[in-house]
Amino acid sequence: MAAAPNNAPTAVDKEQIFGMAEKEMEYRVELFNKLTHTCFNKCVEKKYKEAELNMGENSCIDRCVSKYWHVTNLVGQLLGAGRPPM
Amino acid sequence: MAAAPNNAPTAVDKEQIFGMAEKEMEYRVELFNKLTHTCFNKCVEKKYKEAELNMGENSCIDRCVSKYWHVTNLVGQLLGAGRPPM
Amino acid sequence: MAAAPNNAPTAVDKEQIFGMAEKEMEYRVELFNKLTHTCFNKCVEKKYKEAELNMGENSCIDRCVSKYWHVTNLVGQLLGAGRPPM
Amino acid sequence: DSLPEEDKLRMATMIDQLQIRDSLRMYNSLVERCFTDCVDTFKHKSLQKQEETCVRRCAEKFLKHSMRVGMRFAELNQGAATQD
Amino acid sequence: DSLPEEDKLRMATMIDQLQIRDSLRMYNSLVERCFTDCVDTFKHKSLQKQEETCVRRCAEKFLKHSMRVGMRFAELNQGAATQD
Amino acid sequence: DSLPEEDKLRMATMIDQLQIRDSLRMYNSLVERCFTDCVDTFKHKSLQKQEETCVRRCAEKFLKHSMRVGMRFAELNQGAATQD
Repeated sequence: MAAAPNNAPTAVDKEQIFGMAEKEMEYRVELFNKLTHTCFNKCVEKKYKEAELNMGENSCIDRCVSKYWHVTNLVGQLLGAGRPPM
Repeated sequence: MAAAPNNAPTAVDKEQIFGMAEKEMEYRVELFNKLTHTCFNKCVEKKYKEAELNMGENSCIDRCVSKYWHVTNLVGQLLGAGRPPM
Repeated sequence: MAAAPNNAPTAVDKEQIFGMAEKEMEYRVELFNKLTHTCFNKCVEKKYKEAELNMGENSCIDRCVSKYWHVTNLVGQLLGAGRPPM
Repeated sequence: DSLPEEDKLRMATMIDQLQIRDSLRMYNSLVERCFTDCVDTFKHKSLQKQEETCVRRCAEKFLKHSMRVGMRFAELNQGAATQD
Repeated sequence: DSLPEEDKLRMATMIDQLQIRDSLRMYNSLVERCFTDCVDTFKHKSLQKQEETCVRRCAEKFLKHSMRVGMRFAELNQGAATQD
Repeated sequence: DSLPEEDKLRMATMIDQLQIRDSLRMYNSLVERCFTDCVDTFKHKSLQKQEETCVRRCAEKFLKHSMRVGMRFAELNQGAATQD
Protein backbone atom coordinates (compact mmCIF):
# COMPACT_ATOMS: atom_id res chain seq x y z
CA MET A 1 0.00 0.00 0.00
CA ALA A 2 2.05 3.02 1.16
CA ALA A 3 5.42 2.67 -0.57
CA ALA A 4 8.42 3.49 1.56
CA PRO A 5 10.83 6.01 0.02
CA ASN A 6 13.63 3.43 -0.02
CA ASN A 7 13.54 -0.34 -0.33
CA ALA A 8 13.81 -1.24 3.34
CA PRO A 9 10.36 -2.01 4.77
CA THR A 10 9.28 0.29 7.59
CA ALA A 11 7.95 -0.96 10.91
CA VAL A 12 4.38 -0.33 9.73
CA ASP A 13 4.99 -2.22 6.46
CA LYS A 14 6.26 -5.15 8.47
CA GLU A 15 3.19 -5.07 10.71
CA GLN A 16 1.08 -5.29 7.56
CA ILE A 17 3.03 -8.20 6.14
CA PHE A 18 2.95 -10.18 9.36
CA GLY A 19 -0.67 -9.22 9.95
CA MET A 20 -1.69 -10.45 6.49
CA ALA A 21 0.17 -13.74 6.94
CA GLU A 22 -1.53 -14.20 10.30
CA LYS A 23 -5.03 -13.52 8.91
CA GLU A 24 -4.39 -15.92 6.04
CA MET A 25 -3.38 -18.67 8.44
CA GLU A 26 -6.32 -17.98 10.73
CA TYR A 27 -8.60 -18.24 7.70
CA ARG A 28 -7.22 -21.66 6.72
CA VAL A 29 -7.51 -22.97 10.26
CA GLU A 30 -11.10 -21.74 10.49
CA LEU A 31 -11.93 -23.26 7.10
CA PHE A 32 -10.51 -26.60 8.21
CA ASN A 33 -12.39 -26.47 11.52
CA LYS A 34 -15.73 -25.62 9.92
CA LEU A 35 -15.23 -28.32 7.28
CA THR A 36 -14.37 -30.88 9.97
CA HIS A 37 -17.37 -30.06 12.14
CA THR A 38 -19.80 -29.82 9.22
CA CYS A 39 -18.77 -33.17 7.73
CA PHE A 40 -18.83 -34.82 11.16
CA ASN A 41 -22.42 -33.61 11.55
CA LYS A 42 -23.39 -34.79 8.07
CA CYS A 43 -21.63 -38.18 8.06
CA VAL A 44 -21.00 -39.64 11.50
CA GLU A 45 -23.47 -41.62 13.57
CA LYS A 46 -23.84 -39.86 16.96
CA LYS A 47 -24.84 -42.75 19.18
CA TYR A 48 -21.18 -43.80 19.35
CA LYS A 49 -21.83 -47.53 19.42
CA GLU A 50 -18.21 -48.01 18.46
CA ALA A 51 -15.02 -45.97 18.32
CA GLU A 52 -14.28 -46.82 14.68
CA LEU A 53 -15.54 -45.08 11.56
CA ASN A 54 -17.34 -47.64 9.43
CA MET A 55 -17.09 -47.92 5.63
CA GLY A 56 -20.21 -45.89 4.97
CA GLU A 57 -18.98 -43.10 7.22
CA ASN A 58 -15.55 -43.10 5.62
CA SER A 59 -16.85 -42.78 2.09
CA CYS A 60 -19.33 -40.12 3.20
CA ILE A 61 -16.45 -38.14 4.73
CA ASP A 62 -14.38 -38.31 1.54
CA ARG A 63 -17.26 -37.08 -0.58
CA CYS A 64 -18.21 -34.44 1.97
CA VAL A 65 -14.70 -32.94 1.92
CA SER A 66 -14.73 -32.97 -1.87
CA LYS A 67 -18.12 -31.25 -2.05
CA TYR A 68 -17.16 -28.72 0.61
CA TRP A 69 -14.11 -27.87 -1.49
CA HIS A 70 -16.33 -27.31 -4.53
CA VAL A 71 -18.69 -25.09 -2.57
CA THR A 72 -15.73 -23.07 -1.27
CA ASN A 73 -14.52 -22.50 -4.82
CA LEU A 74 -18.00 -21.71 -6.10
CA VAL A 75 -18.70 -19.14 -3.40
CA GLY A 76 -15.21 -17.70 -3.94
CA GLN A 77 -16.04 -17.16 -7.62
CA LEU A 78 -19.36 -15.52 -6.73
CA LEU A 79 -17.61 -13.17 -4.32
CA GLY A 80 -15.19 -12.35 -7.13
CA ALA A 81 -12.12 -13.27 -5.14
CA GLY A 82 -9.15 -13.25 -7.48
CA ARG A 83 -7.08 -15.67 -5.50
CA PRO A 84 -7.66 -19.38 -4.81
CA PRO A 85 -9.80 -19.64 -1.68
CA MET A 86 -8.18 -22.76 -0.22
CA MET B 1 -5.70 4.37 34.27
CA ALA B 2 -2.08 4.84 35.40
CA ALA B 3 -1.32 8.52 34.78
CA ALA B 4 2.04 9.26 33.24
CA PRO B 5 4.11 11.85 35.11
CA ASN B 6 4.09 14.14 32.05
CA ASN B 7 1.57 14.53 29.26
CA ALA B 8 3.20 12.30 26.65
CA PRO B 9 1.57 8.86 26.65
CA THR B 10 3.91 5.98 27.48
CA ALA B 11 4.24 2.87 25.35
CA VAL B 12 1.95 0.99 27.73
CA ASP B 13 -0.67 3.77 27.64
CA LYS B 14 -0.63 3.57 23.86
CA GLU B 15 -1.05 -0.20 23.96
CA GLN B 16 -4.13 0.35 26.11
CA ILE B 17 -5.60 2.97 23.79
CA PHE B 18 -5.07 0.90 20.67
CA GLY B 19 -6.20 -2.24 22.48
CA MET B 20 -9.45 -0.57 23.57
CA ALA B 21 -10.14 0.73 20.07
CA GLU B 22 -9.51 -2.74 18.69
CA LYS B 23 -11.85 -4.44 21.20
CA GLU B 24 -14.55 -1.86 20.47
CA MET B 25 -14.34 -2.54 16.73
CA GLU B 26 -14.29 -6.30 17.25
CA TYR B 27 -17.42 -5.93 19.37
CA ARG B 28 -19.27 -4.00 16.66
CA VAL B 29 -18.27 -6.49 13.98
CA GLU B 30 -19.42 -9.39 16.16
CA LEU B 31 -22.71 -7.61 16.93
CA PHE B 32 -23.32 -7.06 13.22
CA ASN B 33 -22.47 -10.68 12.39
CA LYS B 34 -24.73 -12.13 15.08
CA LEU B 35 -27.55 -9.80 14.05
CA THR B 36 -27.13 -10.78 10.40
CA HIS B 37 -27.12 -14.51 11.08
CA THR B 38 -29.97 -14.38 13.60
CA CYS B 39 -32.26 -12.37 11.31
CA PHE B 40 -31.40 -14.59 8.34
CA ASN B 41 -32.48 -17.60 10.42
CA LYS B 42 -35.68 -15.88 11.56
CA CYS B 43 -36.77 -14.32 8.24
CA VAL B 44 -35.38 -16.06 5.17
CA GLU B 45 -36.84 -19.14 3.51
CA LYS B 46 -34.08 -21.80 3.36
CA LYS B 47 -35.19 -23.81 0.34
CA TYR B 48 -33.67 -21.16 -1.91
CA LYS B 49 -36.29 -21.41 -4.65
CA GLU B 50 -35.05 -18.05 -5.90
CA ALA B 51 -32.07 -15.75 -5.38
CA GLU B 52 -34.19 -12.68 -4.53
CA LEU B 53 -35.58 -11.66 -1.17
CA ASN B 54 -39.35 -11.36 -1.48
CA MET B 55 -41.49 -8.61 0.08
CA GLY B 56 -42.38 -10.62 3.15
CA GLU B 57 -38.73 -11.44 3.80
CA ASN B 58 -37.68 -7.83 3.33
CA SER B 59 -40.20 -6.45 5.80
CA CYS B 60 -39.36 -9.22 8.26
CA ILE B 61 -35.65 -8.27 8.02
CA ASP B 62 -36.36 -4.58 8.68
CA ARG B 63 -38.41 -5.38 11.77
CA CYS B 64 -35.92 -8.00 12.93
CA VAL B 65 -33.05 -5.47 12.84
CA SER B 66 -35.18 -2.94 14.70
CA LYS B 67 -36.15 -5.45 17.39
CA TYR B 68 -32.58 -6.71 17.73
CA TRP B 69 -31.51 -3.13 18.30
CA HIS B 70 -34.11 -2.76 21.05
CA VAL B 71 -33.00 -5.99 22.72
CA THR B 72 -29.37 -4.82 22.58
CA ASN B 73 -30.32 -1.58 24.31
CA LEU B 74 -32.52 -3.35 26.85
CA VAL B 75 -29.84 -5.87 27.81
CA GLY B 76 -27.29 -3.04 27.92
CA GLN B 77 -29.48 -1.23 30.48
CA LEU B 78 -29.86 -4.40 32.53
CA LEU B 79 -26.10 -4.89 32.56
CA GLY B 80 -25.78 -1.30 33.70
CA ALA B 81 -23.53 -0.26 30.87
CA GLY B 82 -23.08 3.50 31.00
CA ARG B 83 -22.38 3.90 27.32
CA PRO B 84 -24.60 3.30 24.28
CA PRO B 85 -24.26 -0.37 23.32
CA MET B 86 -24.38 0.06 19.52
CA MET C 1 13.04 -23.34 22.58
CA ALA C 2 15.98 -21.29 21.22
CA ALA C 3 18.21 -20.63 24.21
CA ALA C 4 19.62 -17.14 24.43
CA PRO C 5 23.42 -16.96 24.79
CA ASN C 6 23.08 -15.17 28.15
CA ASN C 7 20.35 -15.27 30.77
CA ALA C 8 18.45 -12.15 29.73
CA PRO C 9 15.41 -13.12 27.63
CA THR C 10 15.45 -11.74 24.09
CA ALA C 11 12.53 -9.84 22.54
CA VAL C 12 11.42 -12.99 20.74
CA ASP C 13 11.57 -15.06 23.95
CA LYS C 14 9.40 -12.48 25.65
CA GLU C 15 6.89 -12.59 22.81
CA GLN C 16 6.69 -16.35 23.31
CA ILE C 17 6.19 -16.07 27.05
CA PHE C 18 3.49 -13.43 26.76
CA GLY C 19 1.93 -15.25 23.82
CA MET C 20 1.72 -18.51 25.78
CA ALA C 21 0.19 -16.77 28.78
CA GLU C 22 -2.35 -15.11 26.50
CA LYS C 23 -3.32 -18.41 24.79
CA GLU C 24 -3.67 -20.09 28.17
CA MET C 25 -6.03 -17.38 29.41
CA GLU C 26 -8.02 -17.42 26.18
CA TYR C 27 -8.39 -21.17 26.58
CA ARG C 28 -9.75 -20.85 30.11
CA VAL C 29 -12.20 -18.13 29.11
CA GLU C 30 -13.40 -20.23 26.17
CA LEU C 31 -13.76 -23.30 28.39
CA PHE C 32 -15.82 -21.31 30.87
CA ASN C 33 -18.01 -19.86 28.12
CA LYS C 34 -18.68 -23.22 26.49
CA LEU C 35 -19.42 -24.78 29.86
CA THR C 36 -21.81 -21.96 30.73
CA HIS C 37 -23.72 -22.14 27.45
CA THR C 38 -23.84 -25.94 27.38
CA CYS C 39 -25.17 -26.25 30.94
CA PHE C 40 -27.69 -23.46 30.32
CA ASN C 41 -28.98 -25.43 27.33
CA LYS C 42 -29.11 -28.69 29.30
CA CYS C 43 -30.61 -27.36 32.56
CA VAL C 44 -32.60 -24.15 32.19
CA GLU C 45 -36.23 -23.89 31.13
CA LYS C 46 -36.39 -21.58 28.08
CA LYS C 47 -39.91 -20.20 28.37
CA TYR C 48 -38.67 -17.78 31.02
CA LYS C 49 -41.81 -17.84 33.13
CA GLU C 50 -39.76 -16.36 35.93
CA ALA C 51 -36.40 -14.66 36.39
CA GLU C 52 -35.26 -17.02 39.17
CA LEU C 53 -33.54 -20.37 38.84
CA ASN C 54 -35.66 -22.96 40.63
CA MET C 55 -34.30 -25.79 42.82
CA GLY C 56 -34.33 -28.36 40.03
CA GLU C 57 -32.42 -26.04 37.73
CA ASN C 58 -29.88 -25.20 40.43
CA SER C 59 -29.09 -28.82 41.23
CA CYS C 60 -28.94 -29.65 37.53
CA ILE C 61 -26.40 -26.82 37.03
CA ASP C 62 -24.18 -28.06 39.87
CA ARG C 63 -24.13 -31.59 38.48
CA CYS C 64 -23.67 -30.35 34.94
CA VAL C 65 -20.55 -28.34 35.91
CA SER C 66 -19.18 -31.35 37.77
CA LYS C 67 -19.78 -33.69 34.83
CA TYR C 68 -18.35 -31.20 32.34
CA TRP C 69 -15.22 -31.06 34.49
CA HIS C 70 -14.96 -34.84 34.39
CA VAL C 71 -15.37 -34.91 30.62
CA THR C 72 -12.69 -32.22 30.26
CA ASN C 73 -10.28 -34.34 32.31
CA LEU C 74 -11.19 -37.52 30.48
CA VAL C 75 -10.69 -36.00 27.04
CA GLY C 76 -7.46 -34.40 28.26
CA GLN C 77 -6.18 -37.85 29.25
CA LEU C 78 -7.17 -39.29 25.87
CA LEU C 79 -5.33 -36.49 24.09
CA GLY C 80 -2.35 -37.30 26.27
CA ALA C 81 -1.98 -33.80 27.63
CA GLY C 82 0.58 -33.85 30.39
CA ARG C 83 -0.76 -30.82 32.22
CA PRO C 84 -4.06 -30.32 34.05
CA PRO C 85 -6.67 -29.21 31.49
CA MET C 86 -8.61 -26.75 33.70
CA ASP D 1 7.19 -12.78 40.56
CA SER D 2 10.66 -12.01 39.33
CA LEU D 3 9.34 -10.10 36.31
CA PRO D 4 10.64 -6.54 35.88
CA GLU D 5 8.12 -3.73 36.49
CA GLU D 6 7.59 -3.07 32.79
CA ASP D 7 6.64 -6.69 32.11
CA LYS D 8 4.29 -6.83 35.10
CA LEU D 9 2.51 -3.77 33.74
CA ARG D 10 2.31 -5.35 30.31
CA MET D 11 0.88 -8.56 31.76
CA ALA D 12 -1.72 -6.58 33.73
CA THR D 13 -2.69 -4.67 30.58
CA MET D 14 -3.09 -7.95 28.70
CA ILE D 15 -5.36 -9.36 31.40
CA ASP D 16 -7.44 -6.16 31.42
CA GLN D 17 -7.87 -6.31 27.67
CA LEU D 18 -8.87 -9.97 27.66
CA GLN D 19 -11.46 -9.20 30.33
CA ILE D 20 -12.87 -6.31 28.31
CA ARG D 21 -13.07 -8.52 25.22
CA ASP D 22 -14.70 -11.26 27.26
CA SER D 23 -17.37 -8.94 28.71
CA LEU D 24 -18.20 -7.57 25.28
CA ARG D 25 -18.50 -11.09 23.87
CA MET D 26 -20.67 -12.15 26.78
CA TYR D 27 -22.89 -9.13 26.15
CA ASN D 28 -23.19 -10.01 22.44
CA SER D 29 -24.01 -13.64 23.10
CA LEU D 30 -26.53 -12.77 25.81
CA VAL D 31 -28.36 -10.49 23.37
CA GLU D 32 -28.30 -13.17 20.68
CA ARG D 33 -29.58 -15.88 23.01
CA CYS D 34 -32.41 -13.86 24.55
CA PHE D 35 -33.45 -12.44 21.19
CA THR D 36 -33.52 -15.92 19.65
CA ASP D 37 -35.50 -17.40 22.55
CA CYS D 38 -37.94 -14.50 23.05
CA VAL D 39 -38.63 -12.82 19.70
CA ASP D 40 -40.48 -14.80 17.06
CA THR D 41 -43.04 -12.58 15.39
CA PHE D 42 -42.19 -9.73 13.08
CA LYS D 43 -45.46 -7.88 12.63
CA HIS D 44 -44.14 -4.81 14.46
CA LYS D 45 -40.97 -2.75 14.46
CA SER D 46 -40.87 -2.39 18.23
CA LEU D 47 -40.53 -4.92 21.01
CA GLN D 48 -43.92 -6.09 22.35
CA LYS D 49 -44.60 -6.07 26.08
CA GLN D 50 -44.43 -9.84 26.55
CA GLU D 51 -41.25 -10.02 24.47
CA GLU D 52 -39.64 -7.39 26.68
CA THR D 53 -40.64 -9.30 29.82
CA CYS D 54 -39.20 -12.47 28.31
CA VAL D 55 -35.89 -10.75 27.45
CA ARG D 56 -35.58 -9.28 30.96
CA ARG D 57 -36.14 -12.67 32.60
CA CYS D 58 -33.86 -14.42 30.12
CA ALA D 59 -30.99 -11.99 30.79
CA GLU D 60 -31.48 -12.12 34.55
CA LYS D 61 -31.69 -15.90 34.55
CA PHE D 62 -28.61 -16.25 32.39
CA LEU D 63 -26.58 -13.94 34.63
CA LYS D 64 -27.61 -15.87 37.75
CA HIS D 65 -26.77 -19.11 35.98
CA SER D 66 -23.41 -17.73 34.92
CA MET D 67 -22.54 -16.67 38.48
CA ARG D 68 -23.46 -20.10 39.83
CA VAL D 69 -21.35 -21.83 37.20
CA GLY D 70 -18.47 -19.48 38.08
CA MET D 71 -18.66 -20.47 41.76
CA ARG D 72 -18.78 -24.22 41.07
CA PHE D 73 -16.01 -23.89 38.53
CA ALA D 74 -13.80 -22.03 41.02
CA GLU D 75 -14.40 -24.74 43.64
CA LEU D 76 -13.37 -27.47 41.20
CA ASN D 77 -10.28 -25.53 40.16
CA GLN D 78 -9.33 -25.04 43.80
CA GLY D 79 -9.87 -28.72 44.57
CA ALA D 80 -7.69 -29.64 41.61
CA ALA D 81 -5.00 -27.20 42.77
CA THR D 82 -4.87 -28.59 46.31
CA GLN D 83 -4.64 -32.15 44.99
CA ASP D 84 -1.27 -31.26 43.45
CA ASP E 1 -7.57 13.98 15.47
CA SER E 2 -4.59 15.09 17.46
CA LEU E 3 -2.82 11.77 16.96
CA PRO E 4 0.70 11.93 15.52
CA GLU E 5 1.15 10.67 11.94
CA GLU E 6 2.69 7.39 13.04
CA ASP E 7 -0.27 6.55 15.27
CA LYS E 8 -2.81 7.46 12.57
CA LEU E 9 -1.05 5.09 10.23
CA ARG E 10 -1.06 2.38 12.87
CA MET E 11 -4.77 2.89 13.50
CA ALA E 12 -5.50 2.71 9.76
CA THR E 13 -3.48 -0.51 9.51
CA MET E 14 -5.43 -1.98 12.41
CA ILE E 15 -8.76 -1.14 10.77
CA ASP E 16 -7.58 -2.64 7.46
CA GLN E 17 -6.55 -5.83 9.17
CA LEU E 18 -9.81 -6.19 11.08
CA GLN E 19 -11.69 -5.73 7.81
CA ILE E 20 -9.62 -8.38 6.10
CA ARG E 21 -10.22 -10.77 8.99
CA ASP E 22 -13.91 -9.96 8.91
CA SER E 23 -14.24 -10.61 5.15
CA LEU E 24 -12.43 -13.93 5.46
CA ARG E 25 -14.68 -14.96 8.34
CA MET E 26 -17.77 -13.92 6.41
CA TYR E 27 -16.55 -15.98 3.47
CA ASN E 28 -16.01 -19.03 5.72
CA SER E 29 -19.40 -18.75 7.37
CA LEU E 30 -21.18 -18.20 4.05
CA VAL E 31 -19.63 -21.41 2.70
CA GLU E 32 -20.58 -23.31 5.86
CA ARG E 33 -24.16 -22.05 5.81
CA CYS E 34 -24.85 -22.71 2.12
CA PHE E 35 -23.14 -26.10 2.27
CA THR E 36 -25.19 -27.11 5.31
CA ASP E 37 -28.47 -25.90 3.78
CA CYS E 38 -27.89 -27.22 0.23
CA VAL E 39 -25.81 -30.40 0.37
CA ASP E 40 -27.33 -33.46 1.99
CA THR E 41 -26.54 -36.50 -0.11
CA PHE E 42 -23.10 -38.03 -0.42
CA LYS E 43 -23.42 -40.51 -3.24
CA HIS E 44 -21.09 -38.50 -5.47
CA LYS E 45 -17.79 -36.71 -5.10
CA SER E 46 -18.83 -33.70 -7.16
CA LEU E 47 -21.53 -31.13 -6.63
CA GLN E 48 -24.80 -32.04 -8.38
CA LYS E 49 -26.55 -29.53 -10.63
CA GLN E 50 -29.41 -28.77 -8.21
CA GLU E 51 -26.97 -28.45 -5.31
CA GLU E 52 -24.93 -25.92 -7.27
CA THR E 53 -28.06 -23.92 -8.10
CA CYS E 54 -29.04 -24.00 -4.44
CA VAL E 55 -25.59 -22.78 -3.32
CA ARG E 56 -25.63 -19.93 -5.85
CA ARG E 57 -29.05 -18.72 -4.70
CA CYS E 58 -28.13 -19.16 -1.04
CA ALA E 59 -24.96 -17.07 -1.41
CA GLU E 60 -26.74 -14.38 -3.44
CA LYS E 61 -29.65 -14.23 -1.02
CA PHE E 62 -27.37 -14.03 1.98
CA LEU E 63 -25.35 -11.19 0.46
CA LYS E 64 -28.52 -9.22 -0.35
CA HIS E 65 -29.76 -9.87 3.16
CA SER E 66 -26.46 -8.76 4.61
CA MET E 67 -26.52 -5.49 2.65
CA ARG E 68 -30.07 -4.74 3.75
CA VAL E 69 -29.17 -5.42 7.38
CA GLY E 70 -26.16 -3.12 6.97
CA MET E 71 -28.36 -0.26 5.74
CA ARG E 72 -30.92 -0.62 8.52
CA PHE E 73 -28.17 -0.95 11.09
CA ALA E 74 -26.48 2.24 9.84
CA GLU E 75 -29.80 4.14 10.05
CA LEU E 76 -30.34 3.04 13.63
CA ASN E 77 -26.76 3.95 14.57
CA GLN E 78 -27.24 7.37 12.97
CA GLY E 79 -30.55 7.89 14.74
CA ALA E 80 -28.94 6.96 18.03
CA ALA E 81 -26.07 9.37 17.34
CA THR E 82 -28.38 12.33 16.58
CA GLN E 83 -30.39 11.64 19.73
CA ASP E 84 -27.32 12.43 21.80
CA ASP F 1 13.12 -16.77 1.65
CA SER F 2 14.84 -13.43 1.61
CA LEU F 3 13.59 -12.52 5.07
CA PRO F 4 16.25 -11.53 7.62
CA GLU F 5 16.88 -13.99 10.45
CA GLU F 6 14.97 -11.96 12.99
CA ASP F 7 11.84 -11.95 10.83
CA LYS F 8 12.05 -15.68 10.13
CA LEU F 9 12.19 -16.28 13.85
CA ARG F 10 9.20 -14.02 14.39
CA MET F 11 7.24 -15.83 11.68
CA ALA F 12 8.06 -19.21 13.22
CA THR F 13 6.94 -17.95 16.62
CA MET F 14 3.67 -16.73 15.12
CA ILE F 15 3.02 -20.13 13.51
CA ASP F 16 3.81 -21.91 16.79
CA GLN F 17 1.40 -19.68 18.68
CA LEU F 18 -1.41 -20.15 16.17
CA GLN F 19 -0.94 -23.92 16.41
CA ILE F 20 -1.08 -23.79 20.19
CA ARG F 21 -4.25 -21.71 20.05
CA ASP F 22 -5.72 -24.07 17.49
CA SER F 23 -5.01 -27.19 19.58
CA LEU F 24 -6.54 -25.59 22.66
CA ARG F 25 -9.65 -24.61 20.70
CA MET F 26 -9.91 -28.08 19.22
CA TYR F 27 -9.68 -29.53 22.72
CA ASN F 28 -12.43 -27.19 23.96
CA SER F 29 -14.76 -27.96 21.08
CA LEU F 30 -14.15 -31.71 21.36
CA VAL F 31 -15.13 -31.59 25.04
CA GLU F 32 -18.23 -29.55 24.22
CA ARG F 33 -19.32 -31.86 21.42
CA CYS F 34 -18.82 -35.14 23.30
CA PHE F 35 -20.41 -33.74 26.46
CA THR F 36 -23.43 -32.51 24.50
CA ASP F 37 -23.84 -35.80 22.63
CA CYS F 38 -23.18 -38.14 25.57
CA VAL F 39 -24.40 -36.54 28.80
CA ASP F 40 -28.11 -35.97 29.22
CA THR F 41 -29.13 -36.91 32.73
CA PHE F 42 -28.19 -34.96 35.80
CA LYS F 43 -29.16 -37.19 38.69
CA HIS F 44 -25.53 -37.67 39.73
CA LYS F 45 -22.48 -35.49 40.18
CA SER F 46 -20.10 -37.97 38.57
CA LEU F 47 -19.94 -39.40 35.09
CA GLN F 48 -21.82 -42.70 34.75
CA LYS F 49 -20.11 -45.72 33.20
CA GLN F 50 -22.06 -45.63 29.92
CA GLU F 51 -21.52 -41.87 29.62
CA GLU F 52 -17.79 -42.36 30.02
CA THR F 53 -17.77 -45.07 27.34
CA CYS F 54 -19.73 -42.77 25.05
CA VAL F 55 -17.28 -39.87 25.61
CA ARG F 56 -14.27 -42.12 24.91
CA ARG F 57 -15.76 -43.37 21.66
CA CYS F 58 -16.91 -39.90 20.65
CA ALA F 59 -13.44 -38.40 21.18
CA GLU F 60 -11.70 -41.27 19.41
CA LYS F 61 -14.13 -41.17 16.51
CA PHE F 62 -13.80 -37.41 16.15
CA LEU F 63 -10.01 -37.60 16.12
CA LYS F 64 -10.04 -40.31 13.45
CA HIS F 65 -12.52 -38.25 11.46
CA SER F 66 -10.36 -35.17 11.83
CA MET F 67 -7.26 -37.00 10.58
CA ARG F 68 -9.12 -38.34 7.57
CA VAL F 69 -10.46 -34.88 6.72
CA GLY F 70 -6.91 -33.54 7.06
CA MET F 71 -5.57 -36.07 4.54
CA ARG F 72 -8.32 -35.42 1.98
CA PHE F 73 -7.96 -31.68 2.47
CA ALA F 74 -4.18 -31.87 1.88
CA GLU F 75 -4.74 -33.88 -1.33
CA LEU F 76 -7.17 -31.29 -2.65
CA ASN F 77 -4.82 -28.44 -1.75
CA GLN F 78 -1.97 -30.23 -3.52
CA GLY F 79 -4.12 -30.91 -6.58
CA ALA F 80 -5.09 -27.24 -6.69
CA ALA F 81 -1.45 -26.21 -6.36
CA THR F 82 -0.28 -28.42 -9.25
CA GLN F 83 -3.08 -27.13 -11.47
CA ASP F 84 -1.53 -23.65 -11.27
